[in-house]
Amino acid sequence: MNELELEVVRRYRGGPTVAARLDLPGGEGPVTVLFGPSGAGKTTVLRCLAGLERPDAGAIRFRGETWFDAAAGVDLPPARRGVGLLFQDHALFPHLTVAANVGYGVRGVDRAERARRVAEVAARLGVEALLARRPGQLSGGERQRVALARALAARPRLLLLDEPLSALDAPAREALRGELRATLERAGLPSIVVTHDRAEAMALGDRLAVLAGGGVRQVGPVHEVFSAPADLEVARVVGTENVLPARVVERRDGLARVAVGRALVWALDPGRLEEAEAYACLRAEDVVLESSPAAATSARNELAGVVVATSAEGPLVRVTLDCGFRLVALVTRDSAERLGAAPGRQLAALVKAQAIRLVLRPR
Amino acid sequence: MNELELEVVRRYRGGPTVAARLDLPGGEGPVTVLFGPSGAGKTTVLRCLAGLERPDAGAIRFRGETWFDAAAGVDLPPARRGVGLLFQDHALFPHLTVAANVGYGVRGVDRAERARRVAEVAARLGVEALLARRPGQLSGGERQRVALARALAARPRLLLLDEPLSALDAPAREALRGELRATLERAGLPSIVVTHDRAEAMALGDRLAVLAGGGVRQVGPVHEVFSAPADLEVARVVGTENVLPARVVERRDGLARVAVGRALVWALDPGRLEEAEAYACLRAEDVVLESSPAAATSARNELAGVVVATSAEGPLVRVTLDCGFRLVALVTRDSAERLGAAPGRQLAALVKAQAIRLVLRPR
Amino acid sequence: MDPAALRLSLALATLTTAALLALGLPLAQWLATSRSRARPVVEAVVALPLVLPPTVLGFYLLVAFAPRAPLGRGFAALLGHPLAFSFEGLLLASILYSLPFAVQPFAAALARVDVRLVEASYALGAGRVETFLRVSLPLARPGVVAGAVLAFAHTVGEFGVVLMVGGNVPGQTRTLSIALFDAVEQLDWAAAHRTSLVLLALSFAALVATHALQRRPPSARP
Amino acid sequence: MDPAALRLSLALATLTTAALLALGLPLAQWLATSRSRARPVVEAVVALPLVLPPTVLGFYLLVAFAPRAPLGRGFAALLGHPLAFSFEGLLLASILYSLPFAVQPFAAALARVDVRLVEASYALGAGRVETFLRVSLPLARPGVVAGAVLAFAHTVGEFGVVLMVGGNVPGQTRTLSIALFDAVEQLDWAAAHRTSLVLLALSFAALVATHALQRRPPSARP
Amino acid sequence: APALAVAAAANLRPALEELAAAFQARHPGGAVRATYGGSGLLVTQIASGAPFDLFLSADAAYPAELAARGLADAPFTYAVGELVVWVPAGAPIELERRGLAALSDPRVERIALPNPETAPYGRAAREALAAAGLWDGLRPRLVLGQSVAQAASFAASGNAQAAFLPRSLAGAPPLAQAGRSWPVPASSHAPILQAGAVLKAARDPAQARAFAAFLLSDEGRAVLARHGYRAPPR
Ligand SMILES: Nc1ncnc2c1ncn2[C@@H]1O[C@H](COP(=O)(O)OP(=O)(O)OP(=O)(O)O)[C@@H](O)[C@H]1O
Ligand SMILES: Nc1ncnc2c1ncn2[C@@H]1O[C@H](COP(=O)(O)OP(=O)(O)OP(=O)(O)O)[C@@H](O)[C@H]1O
Ligand code: MOO
Ligand SMILES: [Mg+2]
Ligand SMILES: [Mg+2]
Repeated sequence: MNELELEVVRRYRGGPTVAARLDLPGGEGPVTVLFGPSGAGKTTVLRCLAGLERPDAGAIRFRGETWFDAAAGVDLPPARRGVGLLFQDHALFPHLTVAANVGYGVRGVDRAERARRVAEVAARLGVEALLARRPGQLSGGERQRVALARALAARPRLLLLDEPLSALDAPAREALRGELRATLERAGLPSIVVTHDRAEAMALGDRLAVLAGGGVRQVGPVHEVFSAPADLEVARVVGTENVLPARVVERRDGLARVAVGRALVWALDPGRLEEAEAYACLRAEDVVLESSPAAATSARNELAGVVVATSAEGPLVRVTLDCGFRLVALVTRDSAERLGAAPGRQLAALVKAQAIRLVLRPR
Repeated sequence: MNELELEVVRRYRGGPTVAARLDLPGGEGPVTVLFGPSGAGKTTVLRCLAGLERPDAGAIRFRGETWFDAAAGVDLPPARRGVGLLFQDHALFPHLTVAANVGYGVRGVDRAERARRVAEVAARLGVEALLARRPGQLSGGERQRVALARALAARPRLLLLDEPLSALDAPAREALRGELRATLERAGLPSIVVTHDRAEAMALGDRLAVLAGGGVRQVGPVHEVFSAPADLEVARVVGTENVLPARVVERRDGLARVAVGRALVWALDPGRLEEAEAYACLRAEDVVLESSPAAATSARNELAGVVVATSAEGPLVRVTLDCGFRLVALVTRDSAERLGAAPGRQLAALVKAQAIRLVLRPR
Repeated sequence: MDPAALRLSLALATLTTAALLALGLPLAQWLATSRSRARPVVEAVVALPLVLPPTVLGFYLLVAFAPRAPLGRGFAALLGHPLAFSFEGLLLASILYSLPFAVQPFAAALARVDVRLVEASYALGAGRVETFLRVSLPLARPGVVAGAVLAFAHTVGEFGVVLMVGGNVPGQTRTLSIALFDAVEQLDWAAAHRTSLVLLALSFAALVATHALQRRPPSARP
Repeated sequence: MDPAALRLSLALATLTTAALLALGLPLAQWLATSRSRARPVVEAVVALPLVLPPTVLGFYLLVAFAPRAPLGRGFAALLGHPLAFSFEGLLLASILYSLPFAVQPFAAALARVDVRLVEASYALGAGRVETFLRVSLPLARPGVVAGAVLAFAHTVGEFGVVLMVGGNVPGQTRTLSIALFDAVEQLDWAAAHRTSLVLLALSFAALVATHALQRRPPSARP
Repeated sequence: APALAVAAAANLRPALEELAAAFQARHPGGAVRATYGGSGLLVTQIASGAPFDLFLSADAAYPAELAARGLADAPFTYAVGELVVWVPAGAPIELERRGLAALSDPRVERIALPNPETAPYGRAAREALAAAGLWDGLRPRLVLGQSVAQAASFAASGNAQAAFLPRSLAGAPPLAQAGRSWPVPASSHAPILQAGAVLKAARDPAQARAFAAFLLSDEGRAVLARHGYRAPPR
């Protein structure tokens, strides 16, 4: 049985209809990323899950518990679903201090314990210094962090995050991303995260669900969906990226040696690498193909592979190599001709260590 | 005389002090991007400019007109400044339709003209279909577009945009970015745009002002600030990127031949290239250095250059080449040694056409 | 049922409500947004008529309206007749008496209007007045309507003040509430029941209409 | 100045306000959020006491309180004494009479509470009651305080209804407003002025305090 | 000419309607417009400049007070009021046998009377009760109306089981049908001398004096007598 079974139809009067079907098995990692263009219905799906929006048809079941069933007339109130929701636009309580906001959902414990939990979560999200302020006195990014702290402090059974990091700047986003993943892992919380950001999807997600054109188009492990989009629409939404499950085996001089399949590649050591789990991401655009081993270059990685498929994509050719794992390169049509890139052809793939981003998955 | 002269100090009771000094000359392109980490005071600066926040000290002058002068006790009300402000969190009027929101700031014209202008701006921003709705019925991205339309329709003298595109997904952001730049250009409007996104900064900005640690650290042409950060803090904020003014000279097979300084390089043709102005962006991480011309590779561009400087950055070495223009490459220490990268050394820089992003600047 | 009294009461209530909208809204806006130290004091002054028994307020108005008093003299010169026991005197008394009933809900609603929206309006070139009319007022509408209905209804039902300064002059100051009281005092309960019923039916219809018109903001969602 | 009357008026106003908070807030919340078709009708019923002249309301209460009437009989059995001319009767009358003064500002303020914040509370595991107490109510505070002050003040000043159902029994139903009226009628204007002054000073102090305490949301910014 | 504005004590209502009609029959164009109220309220309004021509009080003190303040001409007494105790029909109160003492019956839970501080009939009732030694004992059961009319409503609505009222009201519909009256001995209280005065502010003092004279005429006295007033001493 799936942990979460959702099939909803929500018709907006004078607006579009959002339909989505999403079955999430339990156990194989808690975080599902909901990816999709603006207006696809991501927020609508989260709100239906939280019980804030009543679907016009369908059913939602979580761990065998029926939360909603249009046919049976079941509609569990939000408070009884135990869902944590981080709103896209924060919705902090303006009349409460940050501390009281964060502590709002902490119930069934005494004052001291509540204060302790608030302090702990606040520290984790770097908002300790703001606890005495009110939401009106926070910057955009600070508000988002506080909203996140508030959702986490309530220790929900299912966490729904609507673009949790979108108001942060890049460094803060990257720092918090790891924190968030760690928090989600630690809590063992099944979570659904809406994001527009690929790195965020990789850092946070175990599964990726692509929502487009009024329905869920593909669900699967993050790297699978990124590396093998089911159709053109999904490909357009997720972009072209090699996302390879990787394991760090050695670290030296600021570089990390990473096992990808049977190959070993060098990548920049992003630091904080106590945990060895990662995705090695490299954009297909960044893979340089060569007919023969090159002269001295600054490209640190050279992978031998066999072309297994080619397909034209506008002015480019998408060349899929088998290097022990599947590697996609995008080259110009002209280059592909010069290299004779056709199935069966042996080629070398050059990749600079700096072009491989390691997206960590703290455990 | 500068078009805009701003020097403000804003002390938040129980909060930090934001100090900023920003002089913007007129004439050399209208858009200034304000870049900086969360909490740096970007929103505060915009609000002081708009007259919504009263600085504790300082003065603001626009085209010789004094908007604020703490010493002289001058504080022009917002409505008399003719400033268009796009709020980070939209602030759409919930009681008005989208059409009425967009038309709100259109004054001094008759109904028909107002309707025409609303329709025109709505069409430009792709919100025509939403005109009859109310803000409560829009998705996050739709709301941001409507807010943008509302600010533009008022035809202000100075436009202030607080993260105008942050709620959009990547494709919409990219599409709107060009639109926005075009609109700003067409209106000849001096604008200040807050953004966290480098591509956005390049696409939109003529000047970049970096706000960090309580003050403005560097102001200059976008490519200059990106390519030559004044200090480490600025470098940390802007990231490492080669941003080269470029001109498209030829287009073939989905590729574009671009003149960068005296060199010609190939890049992907991003389409919509009627206008020839662009920045060619390539990350220092994407530049492969070779000691000698390589065998057949899929890297389309090979640029000869002389090393002019090297500097260590953690596990990497920053190699600055003179290829007729300044090009920065980031290579591992190991590679730099093997290549003998030291001032005076001749090297070849390999860059895939796909690694060069052309950020268009419609005129 | 006394048609002249009904007409009089409706005219009085309508004019009082109109005057309170004209005077009360700017006052309420000031109360809602000012950070002046004088605000709590002004707020209390506005609320005073509330705690004064209507007859006491009426008594003091009576004293002030007396032809010998400065206020009474001034108005008498202006109107050509004394203020007390005239429609104009009643109107003035009603405005004073209903002031807090209108201004307090106005101010409470205006104080809750999101500053961001007001600022957005300023930034779009609207001045204070325009912003008030196009943003604050529509957003505060439920409170404004509530205040206006309160003031109107309160004036229709007002008794103590009218008893004191009215003098029960038919067509001038004999309002429906006084006519009703008369019927009750005459122990003419049948007439009292009849008049009350008409009053009730009329008011009820008006109230239902007002509240039904009071359109809710469209299914707002986050 | 009659200290017993002052005590009585304050007790009556306090108990009335407390009862209106207890009964009026849930009612107001229902009015503010319900999408039921019955809402405008209920809203109008609540507003009715407003348009009824207090003496008419008082008259009907007098009829209903009579020992022969069902209501009067029921209460007499419950209290051991008749409802008319007793403090309990006055309390009941005051609650009815001030209901709209409290409920309308309550409902207007509650209707303006941002749905998102209510939803955020639900999502954080709070039920309807908790959300009401911890989110809606604090956010609607200006309106709730305004309504409570209105109800309190209105009860202190109430005259017509008290006149009808009170019977001027010292310590039971002889409120300050009745005592004042008596002084005026005796042409003892000096005593009337004195009592009014005390009432005014007391009310004014209370009002200033309330409004000053009515802390504004902290310099909220976008 | 505008109608004659008369400010009249509430107890006069039944009588004055008839008097006005008779007066108008005699003096074509002599319309009378009466405003009824507690004497205390009326005198307050007059003192504040209310546009009345003639004041008919329920006592002698208020008109004297107005005259003393220079607001009215010399007062005239137009009637002597009679105080009765009214009880609902069938009430087992043995007024006829026991007099005022019958009011001590515990079934009389509430006794209504006009406020003795402001209404002359109330003052008389207090004197009568005090004379009978009942005032202190009955005090907790007394409920006060602001005027005689209000005391009458307390009784008529059934909330008071007995009421001190002017005979003019108790003897008129609907109280006359709903109960019975027992006259309080005139000796137990000071006579209720009802006086009136033409006001200085009167717009048509001649007409006011004419109406005052009519009250004192034989025809006027006859009407007043029919409504339960005794004639004032000449
Ligand atoms: N109350 C409403 N009435 C009408 N249409 C609505 C309403 N709420 C949402 N919609 C529409 O439903 C669609 C889905 O909205 P939703 O907010 O779920 O999108 P989203 O995927 O979260 O978008 P974004 O990334 O911009 O936040 C949008 O087209 C939106 O305009
Ligand atoms: N009303 C206030 N009271 C106290 N501190 C405030 C207030 N408003 C803003 N601040 C603080 O001032 C600093 C600058 O805020 P500002 O909103 O200008 O930052 P920002 O650069 O726009 O950040 P972001 O990118 O997160 O939107 C922040 O540290 C914020 O906490
Ligand atoms: O007629 Mo009176 O003055 O109410 O007793
Ligand atoms: Mg959304
Ligand atoms: Mg900001």
